[in-house]
Amino acid sequence: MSDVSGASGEVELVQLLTPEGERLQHPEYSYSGDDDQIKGFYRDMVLTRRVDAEATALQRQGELGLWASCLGQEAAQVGSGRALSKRDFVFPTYREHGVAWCLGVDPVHLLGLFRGVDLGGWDSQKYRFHLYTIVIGAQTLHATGYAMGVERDGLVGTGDPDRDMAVVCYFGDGATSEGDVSEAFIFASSYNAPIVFICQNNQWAISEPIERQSRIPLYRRASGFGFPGVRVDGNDVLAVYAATTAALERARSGSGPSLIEAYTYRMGAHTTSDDPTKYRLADELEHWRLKDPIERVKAYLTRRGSGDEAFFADVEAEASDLAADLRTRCLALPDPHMLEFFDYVYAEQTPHLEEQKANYAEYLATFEGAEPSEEHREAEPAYGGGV
Amino acid sequence: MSDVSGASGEVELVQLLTPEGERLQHPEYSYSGDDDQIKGFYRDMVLTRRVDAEATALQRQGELGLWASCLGQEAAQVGSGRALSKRDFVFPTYREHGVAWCLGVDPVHLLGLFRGVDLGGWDSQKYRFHLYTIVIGAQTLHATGYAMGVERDGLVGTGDPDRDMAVVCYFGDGATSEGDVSEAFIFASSYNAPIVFICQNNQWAISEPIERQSRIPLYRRASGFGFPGVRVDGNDVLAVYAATTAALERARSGSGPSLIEAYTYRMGAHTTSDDPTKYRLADELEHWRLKDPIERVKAYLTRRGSGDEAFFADVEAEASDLAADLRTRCLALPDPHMLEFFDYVYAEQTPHLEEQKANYAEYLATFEGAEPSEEHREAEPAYGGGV
Amino acid sequence: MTMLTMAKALNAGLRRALEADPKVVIAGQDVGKLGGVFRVTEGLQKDFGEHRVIDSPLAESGIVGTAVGMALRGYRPVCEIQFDGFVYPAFDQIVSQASRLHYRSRGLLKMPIVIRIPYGGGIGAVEHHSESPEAYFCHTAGLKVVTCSNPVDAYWMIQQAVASDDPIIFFEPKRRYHERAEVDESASPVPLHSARLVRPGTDVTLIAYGPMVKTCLDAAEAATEEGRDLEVIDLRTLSPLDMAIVLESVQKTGRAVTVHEAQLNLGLGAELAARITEQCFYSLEAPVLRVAGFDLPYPPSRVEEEYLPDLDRVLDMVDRSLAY
Amino acid sequence: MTMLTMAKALNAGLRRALEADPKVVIAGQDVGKLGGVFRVTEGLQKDFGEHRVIDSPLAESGIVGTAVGMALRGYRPVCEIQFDGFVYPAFDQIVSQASRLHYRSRGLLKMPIVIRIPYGGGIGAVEHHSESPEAYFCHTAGLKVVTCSNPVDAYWMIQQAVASDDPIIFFEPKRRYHERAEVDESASPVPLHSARLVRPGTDVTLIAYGPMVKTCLDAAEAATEEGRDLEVIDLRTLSPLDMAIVLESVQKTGRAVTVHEAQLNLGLGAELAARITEQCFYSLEAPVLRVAGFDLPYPPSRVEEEYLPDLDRVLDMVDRSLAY
Ligand SMILES: Cc1ncc(C[n+]2csc(CCOP(=O)(O)OP(=O)(O)O)c2C)c(N)n1
Ligand SMILES: Cc1ncc(C[n+]2csc(CCOP(=O)(O)OP(=O)(O)O)c2C)c(N)n1
Ligand SMILES: [Mg+2]
Ligand SMILES: [Mg+2]
Repeated sequence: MSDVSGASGEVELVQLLTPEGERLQHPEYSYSGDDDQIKGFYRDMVLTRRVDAEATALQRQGELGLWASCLGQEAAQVGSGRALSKRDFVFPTYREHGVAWCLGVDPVHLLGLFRGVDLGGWDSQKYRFHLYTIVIGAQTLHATGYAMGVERDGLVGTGDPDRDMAVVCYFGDGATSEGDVSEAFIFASSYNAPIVFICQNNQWAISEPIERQSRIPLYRRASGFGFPGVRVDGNDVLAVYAATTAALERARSGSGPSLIEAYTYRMGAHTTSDDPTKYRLADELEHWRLKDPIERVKAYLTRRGSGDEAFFADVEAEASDLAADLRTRCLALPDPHMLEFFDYVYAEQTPHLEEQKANYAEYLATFEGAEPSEEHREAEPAYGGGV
Repeated sequence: MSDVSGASGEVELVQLLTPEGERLQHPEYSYSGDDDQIKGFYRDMVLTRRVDAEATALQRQGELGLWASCLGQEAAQVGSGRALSKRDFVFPTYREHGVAWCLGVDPVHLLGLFRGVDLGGWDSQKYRFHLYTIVIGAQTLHATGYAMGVERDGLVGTGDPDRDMAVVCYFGDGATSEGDVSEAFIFASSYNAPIVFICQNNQWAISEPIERQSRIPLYRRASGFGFPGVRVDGNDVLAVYAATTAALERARSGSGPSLIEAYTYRMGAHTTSDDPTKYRLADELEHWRLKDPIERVKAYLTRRGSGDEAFFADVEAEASDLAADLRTRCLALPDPHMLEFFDYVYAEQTPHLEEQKANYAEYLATFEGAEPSEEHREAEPAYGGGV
Repeated sequence: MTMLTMAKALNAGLRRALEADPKVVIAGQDVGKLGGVFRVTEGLQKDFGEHRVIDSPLAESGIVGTAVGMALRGYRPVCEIQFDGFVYPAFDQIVSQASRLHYRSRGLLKMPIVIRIPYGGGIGAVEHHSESPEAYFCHTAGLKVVTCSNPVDAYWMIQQAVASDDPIIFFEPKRRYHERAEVDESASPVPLHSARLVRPGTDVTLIAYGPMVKTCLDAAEAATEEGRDLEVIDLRTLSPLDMAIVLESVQKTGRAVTVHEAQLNLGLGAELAARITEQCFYSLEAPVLRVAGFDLPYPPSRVEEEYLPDLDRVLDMVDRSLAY
Repeated sequence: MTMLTMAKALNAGLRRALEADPKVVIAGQDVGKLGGVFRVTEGLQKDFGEHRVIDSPLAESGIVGTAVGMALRGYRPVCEIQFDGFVYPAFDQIVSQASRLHYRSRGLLKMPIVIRIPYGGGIGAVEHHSESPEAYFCHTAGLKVVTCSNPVDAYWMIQQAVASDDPIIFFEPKRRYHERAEVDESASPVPLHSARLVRPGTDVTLIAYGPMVKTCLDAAEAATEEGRDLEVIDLRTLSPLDMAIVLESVQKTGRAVTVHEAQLNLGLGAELAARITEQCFYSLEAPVLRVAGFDLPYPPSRVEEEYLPDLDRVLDMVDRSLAY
C-alpha cells in the first residue's frame, strides 16, 4: 500500500530565520530581499499586533461584540500578504487582519462586522480582499471559482507580470475537515486553477487540537489531490514570504494550485468569547512564546545593526498612534438603520420587500418620530456571540 | 514541496491473474485459496452477470423503471464480497449487485427499488448489507459512523475472529469528489475506524471521465488523509480478494481504515436511461473487453483442468434457471398501496399523518371502492428516470 | 415561430444567453459532451467550447461554490443540479453564500447566478429524482425562485433569469420537458417576476405553478362539464410572489385552491393561504384550500400517481371549497 | 427542586439520558473538554468518557452522517450543531438521509437521532449566529422538530427527544440559555409533542415558541394595562404541530397572531394561518396575522432588536387584529 506518511518519519519544515533570529538557507526556498524589506515586515507585524490588541481591548470595553485575535500569527499573515502582487486576489477567513493590513484595508473597516454595524465593511473588489467568511471553509470554493475565472480570462501563463495573476485563499487547520475544502482542492486541481491555498495551522480549532482533524501533517493532504504541499515555519516571516512567492509564481505561470501549511500557534483565545484555559495547558503557550514571530525579526535586525533603537521606537510610536486613531474612529462608526437593509437584499428590489419596508417605516412613524421605547428592549445576555 | 504523484511515474496495480488467465505472484498480496474457491468465484460472477442481464432485459420490456448494470465489475464485487466474514457489514451504492449476491440477498429484492414498488426491499440488518444509497457519497459517512460504533462496541483488535469485525463501504470514482467522501476519510482516520473503503473506479461517472475528478490515481487520495491506499486490478477476482482480505484484517485488528481502488470498467451504459455512445469511443470498450473478469478465470480453470465442460455448462444452466426464476418473481412483485406509506414515516406515528391518511382513505372511498379513474392519469414520458 | 419541446426551448434560450454575453458560462455534471441527462444543454459545449460549458466534478457544493467565485470575477454562471434531490449538498453555498453577498456588501457585489433544477415527479423515477424542494428556497431571503410551465415561458424565463443580477433558482418541471408549443423568438416576453392568468373563470381560483399548471387547466376543462367555471393562475415566480393578480382573482371568485406537488406542510400553499386570507378577508366565501403532496418522503414510483395531486384531487377540493 | 438556567437544565437532562441508556452518545464540535461553546455539555465527557461524549472534526455533514451510521449500529446519537447558521452543510444528511431510513426500510430501521441546535438572535452575535432555520426542517417529512422556551421544558424535552425513536431537531433558544427556573426532577412531564397554554385569555390568541414565548407573555402582561386579555400558547412541538389546543383557543377568541423570529415568508406562521383558517373559518373575526423577522438575511447585531419581533410589534399586531 502507498506510503502512510505518519510512518515515514521526519516532517520537513521550511525555516529561513530561527527563533533566535539567525538566517538559514534552504535548498528550495530562498529569500533574497534586503534588510529594508525585512524592516518593513517588522513594522507590518508590530502594527498588526497593535491593531489586534486594540480591537481586543475595544471588545473588553463593550465596543465590539466579539473579536478574533491573530496574535501569534503575524508572520504567517504578513509574510504571505507581502508576497502578493497588486493583481492577485485574496479570500480570507475572519482572522486575516494582518493580510488586510498588507493590502491596505483600513483597520477600522475590519471592526464593523465585530461591532455589529455591518457585515463586512470594505470594498472587496477595490482592495482585492474579499469579505470575511464565517462559515468555515465556504470561501475556499469561492476562491477556486474566482481562480477558474482568472484562468478563463487568459490571465495566467502569459509570462507578462502585468497580466498574470493568482488567487490566495486562507483557512484554518480545523477547516480542512469541511467537505467544501476538499471539494475546492478537487476543482482547483481538475481545472488547474491559479490558486495558492494557505492553511494557517495554529494547532487549535476552538478547543479541538489538530490531532482531531488529521493524524498526519496537513500539508500532505495536497498530494492526495494531485498538487504540491509544503509546511513552512509560520512564525518565520521570511520562510512564509519565500514559500508564498514561489507558490504564487507557480500559479501565475499556469502550473496550478498548491498548498502552504503555515505552522503557527494561536497565542490568544479562539475569540474574545472563548476561555482556552478550559482545554489547553499554559506550558504549550510558553513553548510557543519562545518562537514569537516578531521577536525573531527584531533579534535579526538588531544583530545585523539594520534596526536601531530609534527604528524600533518609531515603529512603537506609529503603533500607538494607529491604535489611538483606531479607537477614536471605532467609537465614531455610525450605527446603521434597520430600514436601509431592505434595500440590500436584491440588486433588483421586489415589491414584497418594498411593501414590508414601507409598512415598517409606517410602524416606526407611530412612535411619533421616536424609536421604539428602550424599556421594551430586552437586556443582552452575558454571552457575546460566536465565530 | 511534497511529491506530486503525477510526476513520479509508475502506478502500481496489484494483479494476481492476467487477462490471459495466468497466475502472478505479488510481494505483498498473495492469494492462497484453492481451485474450488476459484470455481466458486467463477460461479458467483457468472450468476451476477446473468442476474444483471436479466434485470436489463426486464427494464427494456418496461418491467423496471431503470437498472444500473454492473457488467464488467463482477470481479471487483465478487472478489471483495467473498472476502467478507459473516460478521462484517457492508454499505453499497446502487450498483453492488454482485456483493449483494455474495451476502445472500435474494436478487429479486434488488429489483424493488428499480421497479418502483419499494425503496430498498431487503432486511439490511439481517443480510449485513445496507440499503442502496442513491445520493452519491452519503453512505460513506453512514459506514464510517457504523464502524465507529463497532469500535465503541469493543469489536476490533480483540484477536478473536468470532468477535472482531469490520465495515466495507463501496463508492464510485465520481463519488470521490463529493465532500461527504472526504469527510468520511477524515472521521475514519480521526477515530481509527475499522473500515475498508472500496472505490470501484470504472473510469466513468455517467459521461465524465475519471480525469475530471482526479488528475492522479485515486488510491493516492488516502495517503493525504493518513491511511493506506492500493490500486488493484478490479477485473482480477483474486487480486481483489487478496487486497480486501488484507484490508479487512487490518481493520478488524484495530489498525484503522484503508482504501482499495479497484481499477475496472463500466462495460454498459451508466443506467438504462443512458446512451454512452454520446461520449465515449467504441475502441475503449474493445480494449476492456479483452480484460474481462470472467473470461480470465475461465481460461485459468480450463488451463488447470479444474473446470471442465460440464462445470461450465452447469453454471450456465444454473444461471438460466436463476434468470427465469427472477423474471417470474419480478412480475409477481406486489404493487404497494399508497395508504401504507403513511405508516412508514415515523416510528411513532403523528396525529397529523394519521389524519391525512384517514382523509385520503375517505377520499378514495368516494370512488366507490374503485381507484381513481385511469383516464385521468397522465401518460408517463419517455424518460425513465435517473440515478 | 418554431415548434419546440420545453427541453428544446430551454436549450434555445440558453444558447441565446451564451451568444448575448460572453460572461455567461454553464456548469454542472454531464452538461458538456452529453448535453445533460435531459439534453437541455445539448450541443452547447460543442459550439461554445469547454471554457463556456463546463463539465463539473461530482460535487454540488463545489459547483455552486465555484459559481459564487466566478460571479465575483464578473462571470454569470448558470449551474445545473442534475436532479432536485441532489441540491441539498449545495444548501449552504446557496442559502448562506450566494444569497447573501449582495446584502453583506451593501450592494457592492452582485451575484448573477442561475441554478437550474429539474424538479417534480411523475416520470417513474427512482427516489431522490422526483422532489419539489422549492419551499426551502422561497423561505430563504436573498434568493429569487421561478418556474416555467410551458415551452414559451421556458424560452424567455431562462434568458431573463440569466440576465438578472440576483441569484435565481430556476425550477424546470421535468415531466413537462417533452411537451410542445410554438415559440415566437421575436415576441417580447412578460416580466420574469409576474404571474399570469392562464384561464379566466368566475367560480373558484386555482393557483398553481410548474407541472401543476397543466393539471389545473385539465381540471378546469373537466369542471365545465359540471357547469363550473374555474380561473387558473400560473404563478411563474415563487419568490417574490406576484400577489396582485392572485388577490384580484380571489376578490372576484371568493374562493381559492392552491395546488403543488411539494409536501403540504409549509409548502407554498401555506404562504398563499396566509397572504390571501389577510388581504381578502372580507371577500372569502371559503377558506383557501390546499392540494399538495402528502407529508411523506416521495414514495416509490408505482404509487406516485396517487401521491401527486391530480385532476380528481383538484376537483374534489374545488367541491369542498364550493361547499362552504 | 433545583433552580437551573436553561443551559444547566439541558445539561442535567443530557446527563440523565446518558445515565439511562449506555447507547446514548453525544457528538459535536467542542462538546467534550470545553463542554460546548454554551457549556450545555459541560462535565459530561469527564464523567462519561471520550467514547460517549465525542469531540468531532469540524464537519457538520460528517457529524450527522456518522450519527446516522451509529444509529444503524444501535446507538442513540445526540449531535450538537454549534450555531444555527452552521447546520446547512449537514442539510443533505438531515433531510435526505436521517429523515428517510425508517421510511425507506418500511419501518425496519430506526433513526433515534437528536440534533441540538442553539438558535435565534438577540445576543449581539456576528452573522450566521442568530438564525432561525426551523421552517426548513418542519417542511421535511420524516423529521420531528421541537423547541423549548424555559428550563423546565428544556430538562424534560431533551430527555424525551433522546428517548424517541425518530430523528428530532431540537432547537434551543440561545438567548434564553441563562434564564432560570425551579426544575422538579421528580415531576412527570407532559408529552413531547404537545403544545401548552401558558396564559389563558379571551381576546386574542398569541401563538409562539422558543424565544418568543417570553416576549408574548411580556406583551400579554403589558396589554392588561389597556384592558386586553391575551391568551398565549407555547407550541413546543413545531412538527408535528399540536393543533388541537390552538384551534380550541382560536375558536374561543376568534383572533390569532403568530409570532416567530424566522423570516415571515413561508415561516411557521404561514402554516398556522393556513390551518387555523381552514379549521376555524366561521369563528375567525379577523385573519390570522403574523409577526416575524423581516424577509431579509439576519442584519448586523446593532439593528437586531429592530429586526426581531418585540413586545411593541406584537401589541401593534394585536391592535390590528382587534381592528377587524
Ligand atoms: C461551518 C461552521 N461550523 C462551525 C463554525 C464555528 N466555528 C467558528 S471558528 C471554528 C474553529 C475554526 O478552526 P480553524 O479552522 O482551525 O481556524 P482558527 O479559528 O483556528 O483560525 C468553529 C468550529 C463555523 N464558523 N462554521
Ligand atoms: C449527490 C448526487 N449528485 C448527482 C447524482 C446523479 N448521479 C447518479 S450516478 C452519478 C455518477 C456516479 O459516478 P460514480 O461515482 O463513478 O459511480 P458509477 O455510477 O460509475 O458506479 C451521478 C452524477 C446523484 N445520484 N447524487
Ligand atoms: Mg486553527
Ligand atoms: Mg464510475
